[in-house]
Amino acid sequence: MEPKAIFEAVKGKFGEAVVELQEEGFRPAFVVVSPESVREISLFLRDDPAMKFDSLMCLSGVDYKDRFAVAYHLHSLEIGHRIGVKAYLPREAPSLPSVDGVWPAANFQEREAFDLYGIVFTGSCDLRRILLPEDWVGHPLRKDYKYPEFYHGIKV
Amino acid sequence: MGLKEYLHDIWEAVATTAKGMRITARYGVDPRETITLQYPEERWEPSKRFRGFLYNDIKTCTSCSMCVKVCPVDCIALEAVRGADKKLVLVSYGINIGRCMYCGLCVEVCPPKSLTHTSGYEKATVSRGELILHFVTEEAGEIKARVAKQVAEAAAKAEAEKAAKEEADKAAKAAEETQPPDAPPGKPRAERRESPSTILPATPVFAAENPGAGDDGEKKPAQEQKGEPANREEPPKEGGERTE
Amino acid sequence: MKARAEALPTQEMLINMGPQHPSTHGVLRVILRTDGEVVVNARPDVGYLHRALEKIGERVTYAQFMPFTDRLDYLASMNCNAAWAWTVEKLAGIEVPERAEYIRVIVCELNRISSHLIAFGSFTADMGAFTPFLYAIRERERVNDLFEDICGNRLTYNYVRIGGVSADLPDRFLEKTKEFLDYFEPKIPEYNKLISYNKIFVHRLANVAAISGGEAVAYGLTGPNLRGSGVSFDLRRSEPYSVYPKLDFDVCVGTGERGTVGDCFDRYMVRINEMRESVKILRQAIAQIPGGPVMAKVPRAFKPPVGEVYFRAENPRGETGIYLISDGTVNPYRLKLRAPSFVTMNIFEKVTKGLMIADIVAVIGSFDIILPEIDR
Amino acid sequence: MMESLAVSLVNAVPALSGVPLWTMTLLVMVVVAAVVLTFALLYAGLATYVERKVAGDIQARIGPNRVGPVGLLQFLADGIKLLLKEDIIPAKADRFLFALAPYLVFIGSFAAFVVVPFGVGLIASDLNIGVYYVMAISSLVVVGVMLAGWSSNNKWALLGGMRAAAQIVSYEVPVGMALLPAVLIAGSLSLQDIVRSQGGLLGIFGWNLFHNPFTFVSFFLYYTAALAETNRTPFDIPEAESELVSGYHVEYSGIRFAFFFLAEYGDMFVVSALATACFLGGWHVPFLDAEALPVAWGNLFSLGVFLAKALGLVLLMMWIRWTLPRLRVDQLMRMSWKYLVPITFFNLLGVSLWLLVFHGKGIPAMIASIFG
Repeated sequence: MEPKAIFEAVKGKFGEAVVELQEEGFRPAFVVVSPESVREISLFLRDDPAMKFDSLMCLSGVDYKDRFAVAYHLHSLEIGHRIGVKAYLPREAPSLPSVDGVWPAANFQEREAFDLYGIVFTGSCDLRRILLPEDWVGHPLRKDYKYPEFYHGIKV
Repeated sequence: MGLKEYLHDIWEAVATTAKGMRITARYGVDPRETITLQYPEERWEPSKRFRGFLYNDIKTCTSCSMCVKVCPVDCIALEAVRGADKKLVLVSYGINIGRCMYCGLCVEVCPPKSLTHTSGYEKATVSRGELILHFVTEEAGEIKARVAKQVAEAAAKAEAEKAAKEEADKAAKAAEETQPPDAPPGKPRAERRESPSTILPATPVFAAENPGAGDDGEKKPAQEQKGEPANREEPPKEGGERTE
Repeated sequence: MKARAEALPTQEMLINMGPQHPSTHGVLRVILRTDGEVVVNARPDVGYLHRALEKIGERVTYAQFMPFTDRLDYLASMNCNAAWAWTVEKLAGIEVPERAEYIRVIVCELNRISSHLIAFGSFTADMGAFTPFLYAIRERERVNDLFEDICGNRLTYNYVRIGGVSADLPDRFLEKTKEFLDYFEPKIPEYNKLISYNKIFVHRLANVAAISGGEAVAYGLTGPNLRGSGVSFDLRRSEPYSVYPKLDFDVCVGTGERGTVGDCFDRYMVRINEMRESVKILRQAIAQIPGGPVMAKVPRAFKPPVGEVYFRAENPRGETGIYLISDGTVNPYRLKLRAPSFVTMNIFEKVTKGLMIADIVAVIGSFDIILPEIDR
Repeated sequence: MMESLAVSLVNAVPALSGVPLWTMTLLVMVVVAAVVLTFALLYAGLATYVERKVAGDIQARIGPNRVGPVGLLQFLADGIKLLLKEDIIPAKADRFLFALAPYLVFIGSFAAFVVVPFGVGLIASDLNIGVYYVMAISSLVVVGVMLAGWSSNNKWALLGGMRAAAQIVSYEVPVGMALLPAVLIAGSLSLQDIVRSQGGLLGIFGWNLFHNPFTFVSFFLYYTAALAETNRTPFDIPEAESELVSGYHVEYSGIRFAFFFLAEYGDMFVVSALATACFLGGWHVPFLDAEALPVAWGNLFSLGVFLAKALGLVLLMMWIRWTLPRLRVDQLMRMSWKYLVPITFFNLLGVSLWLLVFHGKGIPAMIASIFG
């Protein structure tokens, strides 16, 4: 299925929750959705017989300076098509529903996005820091991250 | 589980073990299968493209600092001053081989091909300071002083020449009608175009981060320091302290 | 009976497996809660090797990031190099000379062999048989020799460049590769005889941590781990890139020959069989390789257009995906490395419930994880 | 026996006749013990060298070859290194038991050397319950191993100790039952008697190994079970370096660790020696009766034969170790109770019936009687 058709189908089903289709310069194209509806749209994309996106390839947090985003790269093994789903979040208290119930593969990557960007995935089964120590301050992949001088009295 | 399966299990265990042991025995008794090199006595021949320790031939080095710019881990420190002939004079060139990751990007990018990989790979030191290879044997201060002197001399010379030229010009102007001015013979081109105001003082042109400081953690964005004619102070050499 | 049970209360034991443990393939820490020898829960704790590669990526140029990809999966540096190059080329629309693509495929497949050899060797060492490990290392050494000829290094190759490869093949390289293949191919049946079908080995692996195909897909397993579960999915075949469409090879899948489909033995066998397929690919690539340049014209101050691209390549450990966002400057704006081992660890806690401590080692080995990739 | 040795010594050297007999006996005992211990240590040291050499050969490497000629003195270097190492006792370990454990293991392993029939007259003490003594004293090892595991206050060590206890207790059963056929045939528990029962004109066919099909199987069963008793690969689950790091001796270093190490090699020899004595004819060799030779030569010759056989079996153990992977703990137990125990029992029954039916005659003897 072409990105355009997928976008139309999702738009038809969810209406306002689907914002736009980013196609020019984006490979694969992104369907931009509102963060609150991520879980419902994910379920639809996974279960709809025309979509069947059974595999979440990659889940990444992005800092676009003025706002955050979470990008989902989906792939369907059965049909063989791909699509990206993106949800933009405000910089202050970024949060959106977790999709680890839809694709279990999401859990570690959500934890990573939480760890490095501070994006909170509500309803996640286990949202802890993953790469950094539990008591690390700040989220290093944010563009405005300040490097700490010391960690537990050790010069970094 | 029937008796047949039971016996088959036992048979399989014995048979597969015997098969494996036959193979290990073959390796065990066949001396040709030994592949160990007795290291200090026997060595393997590094291939032609082997990326060993870096070596900079400072005679051909043009101090262009391309290697400093391209190095992803900032292990090369280069300091150069503008000499009398406007060419850069290398003051110090250090490579921290403790930090170097032997990626070879610097060698690829080097315009005069003065920076090369040697086939050296054996080095053990007792302090981190010894891991910094210095290629300029002369003292940095001496070079600077010498170059500054040369520059000053050249400047004085140029000044004198200018004065002479002006005088000549005056004379030429006087004789303009009769004869077009000729370039003074035997003078290098560079000097000809030189004007005293463009001569830089003998200060470092490129001073990359001190490669000895191994634990400054974060990496400075590469382009921030690129080509910056910074008058940066030499940071204290951390690793070097222990050598003394 | 009741009184006795109270007199001898049992309790769960909490054991730290790692970060320093011989069989966690690096600095993986597994927090084990065990009931005697039986594992109640095994929770992986990763991040001990976090080097912030993604952050570094935002601060170096596209070309400068190449040596860092060596350190992503150091047992398959060539594959990671190539994946990075393909990603950037896809973003910038660079046309790569065909010879360069063939060279890339050759080095990638050689590296796949050497990586699978390590997987095979270290797995058998985990199972207690140390000898096959040294045989595997011996064979890998020959691949390293080839790589040393081609790029000068034996582990972190940094050979592939954006737009091609750093240098053309050295003299006699293809002949030497052929010699290696002739030497290596008969070794695979020998491994099978020596250890693969050994009764003890089979017993240790068969029916241990079986993952069904659906589960494997849902948990994002890729590469040999996914194919071990019987799902025939190989990016080289399903989403062909480079010159793979011109090459003929089979996709190896787990068949459950000694137990259930998707158990440790299947994952192990997929790797063994894939080495054979790589040999096949290499022979074809050597026969087909054309002449010509090995580097496209790429400006020194390389600035790709603004855009976002997600590229994935079939690496020895699975799908290495790179999500790259460019803002038109010389540095990547955002760079997400989707490392196969990292995603694979997600399923670890689930499949290890109720196994024994020795099986944990088997599961880690059969996933063939590599820690620099997990922690990046 | 010691007393008789002492008496003969006094008779041989008249100057000693003034010394009380018990002093002489004690002296002789100490000397014999010292000789056996020296042999055991020398053997264990060389065995570690051979093990490494065998591993090297099998793995297409070379192995130790720097210390002394072809690396022969490697074990001395290792021993000195271990002696000089700091003796570390973990802070929260049970200090007394921690220190005691290696000695128990060492004693358990090396006390068994006492009844090993090295030659015609070369046996430190020909106990009339030799076989039982070996089995009993080598079980002392498990006490040491368990103590080591428990007192280290380390969970890996504890798991190793637990595994060792379970394993050795399980494997005592098949080991004992696999040895009994030899005892039945000889009609004695003394190892020297068992060896003597395998002599005669039949050559290697006089050995218990070829006595009847059941004893033939019995030998392999014993060897397998004994492999497990010595904690060697594929049954080395108590130390299993890839799972339990190092198992029960993970916290040990220096000379205490060396004791565990020596004990393992001592165990290997005892097991091989027992297999040699019970199934491979001990110091018998075809067509040459060591007992008929002059005492000195006979002893020397039989010592050589015995050592050759026993060390051959030790070598086989090493070869197995560098070929096979390791069993899982439950599979190990299953192997003992499901395979080894029933089969050894069946074998024992078979041998008993055989002896009953054929009046103690083995197949070779019957064939020989046919041909006169």
